[in-house]
Amino acid sequence: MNWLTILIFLPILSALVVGLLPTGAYLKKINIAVAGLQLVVFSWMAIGFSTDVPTSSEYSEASFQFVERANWFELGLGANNSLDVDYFVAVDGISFSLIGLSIVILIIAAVSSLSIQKNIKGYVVLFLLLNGAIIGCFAALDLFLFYLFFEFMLLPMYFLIGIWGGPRREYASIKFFLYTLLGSILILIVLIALYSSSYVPTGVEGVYSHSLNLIDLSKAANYHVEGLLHAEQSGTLLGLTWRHWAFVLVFIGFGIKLPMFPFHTWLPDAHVEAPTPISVILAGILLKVGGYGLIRMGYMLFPSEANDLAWWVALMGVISIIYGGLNALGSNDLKKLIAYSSVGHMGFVLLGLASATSEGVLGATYQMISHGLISPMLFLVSGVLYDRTHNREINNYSGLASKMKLLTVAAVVAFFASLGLPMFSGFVAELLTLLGSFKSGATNGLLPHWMPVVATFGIVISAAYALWTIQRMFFGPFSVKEQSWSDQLYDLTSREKFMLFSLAGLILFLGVFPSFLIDMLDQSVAQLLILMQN
Amino acid sequence: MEGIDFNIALIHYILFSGIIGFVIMSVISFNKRLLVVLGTALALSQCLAACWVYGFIAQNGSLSSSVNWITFQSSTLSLGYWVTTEAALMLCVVTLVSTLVNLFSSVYMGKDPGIRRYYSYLSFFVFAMNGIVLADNLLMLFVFWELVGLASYLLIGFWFDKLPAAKASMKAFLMNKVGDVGFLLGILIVWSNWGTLDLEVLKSMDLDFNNAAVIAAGAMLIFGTIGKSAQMPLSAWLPDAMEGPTPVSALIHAATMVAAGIYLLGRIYFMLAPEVLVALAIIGAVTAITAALTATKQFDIKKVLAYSTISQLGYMVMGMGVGGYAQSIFHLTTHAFFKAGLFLAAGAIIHHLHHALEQQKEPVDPQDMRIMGGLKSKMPFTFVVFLTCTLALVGFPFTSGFLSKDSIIHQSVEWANSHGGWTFIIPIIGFAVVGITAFYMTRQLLLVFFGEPRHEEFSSTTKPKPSALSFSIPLGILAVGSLWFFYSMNPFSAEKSWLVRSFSDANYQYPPVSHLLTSGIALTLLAAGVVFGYTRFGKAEQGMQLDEATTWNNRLLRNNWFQDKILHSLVVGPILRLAGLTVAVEKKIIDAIVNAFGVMMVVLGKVSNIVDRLVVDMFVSLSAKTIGAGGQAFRSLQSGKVYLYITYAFLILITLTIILIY
Amino acid sequence: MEFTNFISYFFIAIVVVASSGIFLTKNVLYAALLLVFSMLGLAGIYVLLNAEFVAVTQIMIYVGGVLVLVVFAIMLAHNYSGKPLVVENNNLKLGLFTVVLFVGVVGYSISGVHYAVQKEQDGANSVEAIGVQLISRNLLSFELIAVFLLVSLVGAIYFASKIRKT
Amino acid sequence: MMSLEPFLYLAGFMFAIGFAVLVIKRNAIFMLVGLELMLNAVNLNFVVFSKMHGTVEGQVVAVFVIVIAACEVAVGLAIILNIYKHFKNIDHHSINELKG
Amino acid sequence: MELKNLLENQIVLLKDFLPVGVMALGLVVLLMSELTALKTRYPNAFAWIFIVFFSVGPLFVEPLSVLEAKGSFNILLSLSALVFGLQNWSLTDKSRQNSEYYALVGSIFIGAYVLLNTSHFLVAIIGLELMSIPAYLLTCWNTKKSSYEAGLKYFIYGGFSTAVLLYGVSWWYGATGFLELGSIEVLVVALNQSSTPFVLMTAGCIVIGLAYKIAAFPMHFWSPDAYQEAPTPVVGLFAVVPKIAGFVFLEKLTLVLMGTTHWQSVQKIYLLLAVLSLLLGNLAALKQNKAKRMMAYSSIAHTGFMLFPLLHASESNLSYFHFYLVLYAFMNMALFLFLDYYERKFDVSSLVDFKGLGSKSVFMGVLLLILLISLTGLPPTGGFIAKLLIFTGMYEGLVQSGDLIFLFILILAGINTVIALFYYLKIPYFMFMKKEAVVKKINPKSFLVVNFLGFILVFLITVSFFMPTWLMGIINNVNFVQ
Repeated sequence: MNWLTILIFLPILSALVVGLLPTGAYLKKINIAVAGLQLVVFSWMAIGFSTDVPTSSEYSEASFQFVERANWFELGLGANNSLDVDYFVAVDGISFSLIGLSIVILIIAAVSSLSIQKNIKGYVVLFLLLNGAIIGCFAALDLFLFYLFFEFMLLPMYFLIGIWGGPRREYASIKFFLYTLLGSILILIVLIALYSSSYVPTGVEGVYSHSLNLIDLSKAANYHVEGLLHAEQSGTLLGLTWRHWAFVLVFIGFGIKLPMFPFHTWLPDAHVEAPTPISVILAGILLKVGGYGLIRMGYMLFPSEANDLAWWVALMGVISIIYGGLNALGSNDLKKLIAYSSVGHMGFVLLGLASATSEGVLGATYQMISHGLISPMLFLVSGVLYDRTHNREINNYSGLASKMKLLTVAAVVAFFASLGLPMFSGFVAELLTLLGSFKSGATNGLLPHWMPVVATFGIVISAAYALWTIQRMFFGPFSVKEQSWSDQLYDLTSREKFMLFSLAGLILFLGVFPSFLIDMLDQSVAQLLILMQN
Repeated sequence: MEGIDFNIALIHYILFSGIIGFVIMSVISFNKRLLVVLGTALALSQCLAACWVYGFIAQNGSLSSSVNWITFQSSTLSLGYWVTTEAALMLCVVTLVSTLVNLFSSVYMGKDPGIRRYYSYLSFFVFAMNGIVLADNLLMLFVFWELVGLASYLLIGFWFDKLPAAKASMKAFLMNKVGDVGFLLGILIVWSNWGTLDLEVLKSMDLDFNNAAVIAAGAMLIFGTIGKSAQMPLSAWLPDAMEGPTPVSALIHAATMVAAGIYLLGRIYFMLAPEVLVALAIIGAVTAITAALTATKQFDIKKVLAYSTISQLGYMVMGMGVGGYAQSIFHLTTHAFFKAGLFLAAGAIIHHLHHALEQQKEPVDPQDMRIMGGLKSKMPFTFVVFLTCTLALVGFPFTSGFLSKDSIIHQSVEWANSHGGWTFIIPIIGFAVVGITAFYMTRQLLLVFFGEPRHEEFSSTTKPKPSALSFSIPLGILAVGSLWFFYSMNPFSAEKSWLVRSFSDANYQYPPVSHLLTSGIALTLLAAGVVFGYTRFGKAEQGMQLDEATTWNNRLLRNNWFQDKILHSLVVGPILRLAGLTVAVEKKIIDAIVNAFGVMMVVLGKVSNIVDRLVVDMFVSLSAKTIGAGGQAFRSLQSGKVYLYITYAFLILITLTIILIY
Repeated sequence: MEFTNFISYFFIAIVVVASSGIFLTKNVLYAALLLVFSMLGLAGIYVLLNAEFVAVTQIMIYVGGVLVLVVFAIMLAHNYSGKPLVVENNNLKLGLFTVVLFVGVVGYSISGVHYAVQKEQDGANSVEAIGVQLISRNLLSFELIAVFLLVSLVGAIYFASKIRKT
Repeated sequence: MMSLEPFLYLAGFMFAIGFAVLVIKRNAIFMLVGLELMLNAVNLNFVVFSKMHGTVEGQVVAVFVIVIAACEVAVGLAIILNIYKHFKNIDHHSINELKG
Repeated sequence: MELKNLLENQIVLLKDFLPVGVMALGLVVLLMSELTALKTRYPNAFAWIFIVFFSVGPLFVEPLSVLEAKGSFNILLSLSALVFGLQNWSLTDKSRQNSEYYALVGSIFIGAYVLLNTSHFLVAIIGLELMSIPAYLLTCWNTKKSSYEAGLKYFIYGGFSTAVLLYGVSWWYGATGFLELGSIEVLVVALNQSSTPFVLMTAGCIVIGLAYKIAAFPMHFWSPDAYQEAPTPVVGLFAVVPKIAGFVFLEKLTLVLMGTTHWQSVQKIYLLLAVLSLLLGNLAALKQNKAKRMMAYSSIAHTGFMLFPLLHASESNLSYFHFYLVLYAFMNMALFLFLDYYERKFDVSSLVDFKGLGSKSVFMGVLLLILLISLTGLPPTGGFIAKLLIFTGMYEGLVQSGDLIFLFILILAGINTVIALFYYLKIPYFMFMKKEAVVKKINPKSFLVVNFLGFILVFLITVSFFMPTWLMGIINNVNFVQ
């Protein structure tokens, strides 16, 4: 039995089982147990995972591991063509590390959702469905399966924010659902264009079939001559060939998910209103799905178009960095500040990807994982405060250090990691991204030099808002808006300590010994770059 | 050879003992006595190891080893050591001063509840500082550069419950961060052009200076120095850093951290193009003169010393700029000793005043010189140490300061001779700074030690209890350290000093111009400064009124050339306003534009209303059938009257057929 | 042939006058009666086009059945309401505009029509031909129309019973 | 053979008048009358074309249309009289409670 | 004597309309049973008779060979008849206990069956009428003032569009001389000779008549009122049966029209109908607060969606069209089943009444949620596959004809999906996210049959996502045009 399939369907099946069980607090323990089991399976897979897969000129099944391929269905479309979709699940360096990240974050979120009191059974079922969808999304290599899991994440998220969220939760959840759905519609159009113009030779001579398999689609040979997405297709609309339009649609579709500058307005609302465990998952994993999708569908299928439009992708990244930073500086709600910091940090991912140099793309993937650890820690810090006093205004607190020592340590570690202090993983990611994007100016001339320079200003801004927040909230004499809070502000409970300091440990480990993760990412990034460079 | 592996092991020990100390002291809660002993012992062991390594390096040249940190397809980023003589020397200086500070703060911080946190931060700082000294490539330099920034952030904000301390630590870190960003850009340029960050490799490439990339890289890298060593544009944070405990100021903001900037220049000296050096000279000179002038008007004992540090750092940067590579490093070493001595002496005074003022009701700032005076008799030993270190600082003969400062001045005169023209300003500023330094140091001496005690509290107390041993040992060592013989036998000629000769590029030779002429000018200026100081501050009260007068230059200098105001209005204010603007933009415009559905529906509602009214009213004066508000969209079509439905439907279809026919 | 032209124009005139009369009158009863005249005119035209059977069904079902029903309904309705029979126009302008537009379109498109073959009438008595057609080719529709009659009458009666229970 | 054009124009005219009555008059029964007129126009068309094509099919259709029209009137009147009972008048224009 | 052999070959022809005979027999039995006291002894007698004669009977009678040939939609009709019968199983409402109600519904099925299987205009018209007249009467079934008004509107609207349809058919007969849609080549030759405006007018009139039945844009005005006033099980029929029949006949008409040279302009009529009904349906549905009225507009939107494949009626597009039609039928049957359940159990009429019901009936609530997700067209449900196929059809239209209109449609359909999500989510939003303080009377009766039926339908829909081949297989081997 393929381990990946177990990882995906374990939570989904347990969701069904929990659905039948009577409601009760013990369900939350089951939730943690499932996530723990997944971690055991993952670590067992990690032992077997080989980090030096040979890179070849084209993607093939050999460049992936834990491959499981089963025929799902052939939908006969009229006489000659048929859409054959198969359950094709596999993992390479990037997706394996992202799965690892999501399992860790899911455990943390499961532990942190022990504080949920309202109808627990519904919560646990939705949580487990979300769990399965996330793992499935990262493991799927068949576009249909990927799209299924990509969309299947929206529904549980909608209800999780909508029912257990803060005061304006309905508005936030519907806005989240509509934005992401619009994004996924754009991706659906590209998906259809892909499989309509795909022309994969099946075993039988002369019989061709449409396929949605990522590996087949990444090879230029598998496209129908007249199909719009054929490499030499000359037809253009408003100056761009159809393949460029496909990349633009995929870029916008996933740009909405990875909050890119113009489409990010759903993130602050969703984060502010979502309960702590859910905003941990939203920040930790869901934003990475956008980045991962962009790598898989954007850069793997349309590499040359991606290079042509690299300038725009990087521009969007840089704007997101600056815009996110400035907004964070200006906002006085702690969760909104952290949300905007996420917009800023994910801007680096775009900058790294657009640079098409080995350091840049490596930096981008590393940033996805490091941000996946840092921003959940930040949200947990704000969650700790919110659980006690139900208020997130930064100006309402000052001098918390004297009352809550351990929280201050955690907050300082989290904020310094987010501004890219060297001992933490954020620094490695931002360093590699900047090295890559600057070097791309010199080597392949994709990005102008001023972009990484502006990005470094972004770093200063992120340092500014991080330190300003620490200074206003944690240091200085102790004074709180309402006196009633002062006795509620007890220090971290053991549960919170476990969550915060395990994350801090991971961030520190990835900061001091990055080679452990980079070796895993290195091969798959190299394989991607071979596609992008030729 | 057995020696190398042993020495590398020693270096490993020196570096990692700091971080291990940090972890142990912050996790395990020792009692106070054990903590102090452990901290000092750790520092001492590091110092001995450093001296051993220096001995080894002095004989058989530099030593280097490195390990791969990040490896990806084509290239690798590595971390390692490149221990040259300057590195070994700096190592000794850092570890020695940290030992003395550890010893000193055992009493100074004795009663402070957070002493455990204090000692762990100190040990973390030493670890970071050693990292900078040992780094063999720009990346490792940058990593420890920022860690030192973190250490100084933690230490300045040690008493975090005091708001000014918290604000000062944030300001320090942010201004360092601005400098670091420049440093990072330099690294980016180096990496993208030459593909490696390793200093030895870069040095062996002997890059030619008229290549634009080299100049750009040099220009960016010196930004790091400007940030860390508080040079002119970014020097506002050092005076505020005095909020931290005095031993911290002694260690970090006098001897080691601020010197890191100079050390960085030393490390990348081979890369610095002539234009960059000229820039350095100018920046150094400007900083020196402005800081010195500000120091003349300060009343807080530590602020005076802080500004004097900035001025001396300006001196060293100027030294580097004018080509005096070895002299600057020499001055850096000597400065570390006597400035640390001055700070620790000030610390002793503050500690003593603190005791005395304990019983005072209304809070009096123990650091304010205006309440001091006549301490000569109260604290004779501290007075002697303070005096010797002041002499060294001012550059009085028979002191280390004289040797190192004059060598820099010689070098600047030499440099001005060779470049001619406007460059003579630099030595002139050099000489002026010597005079001003003499003036403000004598002012400080007079205000603190001579004259009658101004505060009634001191006059009455009996002789203060003898200063603790842990005060006197560090002060003594530092005082001795600032005398001449420790460096070269002949008190008057710097080039014979063993230290200067041991530098790696041994071809340094003494500047030809008559050595005595420049020393003479310097000494006369020195004397003038002292005399002017004495005339002004002979009688303390009268001098003080002069300083407190609100003349324009007093205000200008007391507020450090209004740097804080300029900084706030030019940088901090606009960024905050911009942030406010983006938040407003976010709320109103972006949300509205991107929230397409609401807009689309309203627009469609409007459009269909207009069409509906136009079509219907044009022909039939309908009864007052009010059309619903915006959201009514097609509901208004659904008016309930059957005949209307049919006419609409038929009308639309007929118009369509007509359109299609044409 | 002169005579048939005259007769046909005569009948066309009757129908035109009657139907425009319906449009112009305000009284419902007059409208019903004018409808009778137009139906008779039409029956005449059918006879001219030797579709005698259709003419006869027209007169029997339409004039006899339907219009009697309509007149009966008018009487029944108005005695309930007590309101006058007169009815004003409504939506005149829009309606007229649409009608004029419709006539324009139909007129224009009629001119473009191309008729299929123009065969001579084979003289067989049309009634017998229709009978054969009903049984042979359109047997299905014949059965269906029976079901249709059944259902509509059942429905009509059911709702008629509802009127009584006031 | 006399030309059949005028009959087609007559049918068109009748259809238009039927539509006009249906749309303009304010009375439900007028609507029925309008409907009958339109259906008669259709019948005329069918008869004319069946003569033109020489087949009898047109006339069969005409007969069926007459039957359908009859049933429609029956059902229509049933509904109208019920409406009438509720609304106390027969003017369908003013019946517009169902909005939106 | 030729009369006798004429009769023989006609009987053969009639054989494939045997199920109509069975249904007609059903009608008679229903009306006769009114006389006997059957009603008093077992309350569900009429429902039983209905199911026997209208869903099981026709299938049973239909010879298997014919069934394969053109079976899928007939099966769909029988299924919807079965659903209707079961829906009225344990009915308490007195007014629906009489046989006229079932007779009228039965005749709708007869009309639909006829329209579905014929390609002769006259038979089609009679079928259309057979469906419409009972529909007018059923709309007034609740004998409330508003239901009569809705009935009258429906009647006048229906009469008008039948007249227009007949007018169009008469001109079609005039131009081609045939009433049979069977022989495409002959018709195409005849039509090509006439001028474009003429064909436009004729086709336009016929399409208006059919558009009325499938409630496309200009002719949809009756449907919101009728859906709101008619009894809910009947509304379930309104949304499914006439639409299937109307669409299939429209498809046969399109196959003929596509051959002619005038197709380019006739296609524009379809385009207008499709785009406007999609846009109107979605936008108007946003502002509704009555559940059934909102679902009326949503079914108008779906009609618009289903018209898209007819624009480029290639062979694959037609199979997408059938797939969507069948799935649409299942979804709407289930939808109105649920609305009926909620109406009878919690007396829900407007959206706000759904407040807090999520916790009351979790099982049905989750099923309704899955159904609404399928109506929107999100992945884990069959609705997604249907929407995906329609999008593919549009994409193929874009590729083959290169006409940018299809790109415009693709984007428009995408945006409408998002709008649709907005109003479909209103019901689960009220059900799960809002807490209701006091719930109106809860009908204690257990609705086991309805629940089970709902589960089966929703299960069918979700399965068709994971195994779409079984549904597509049945559709593909059905060729429609004899």
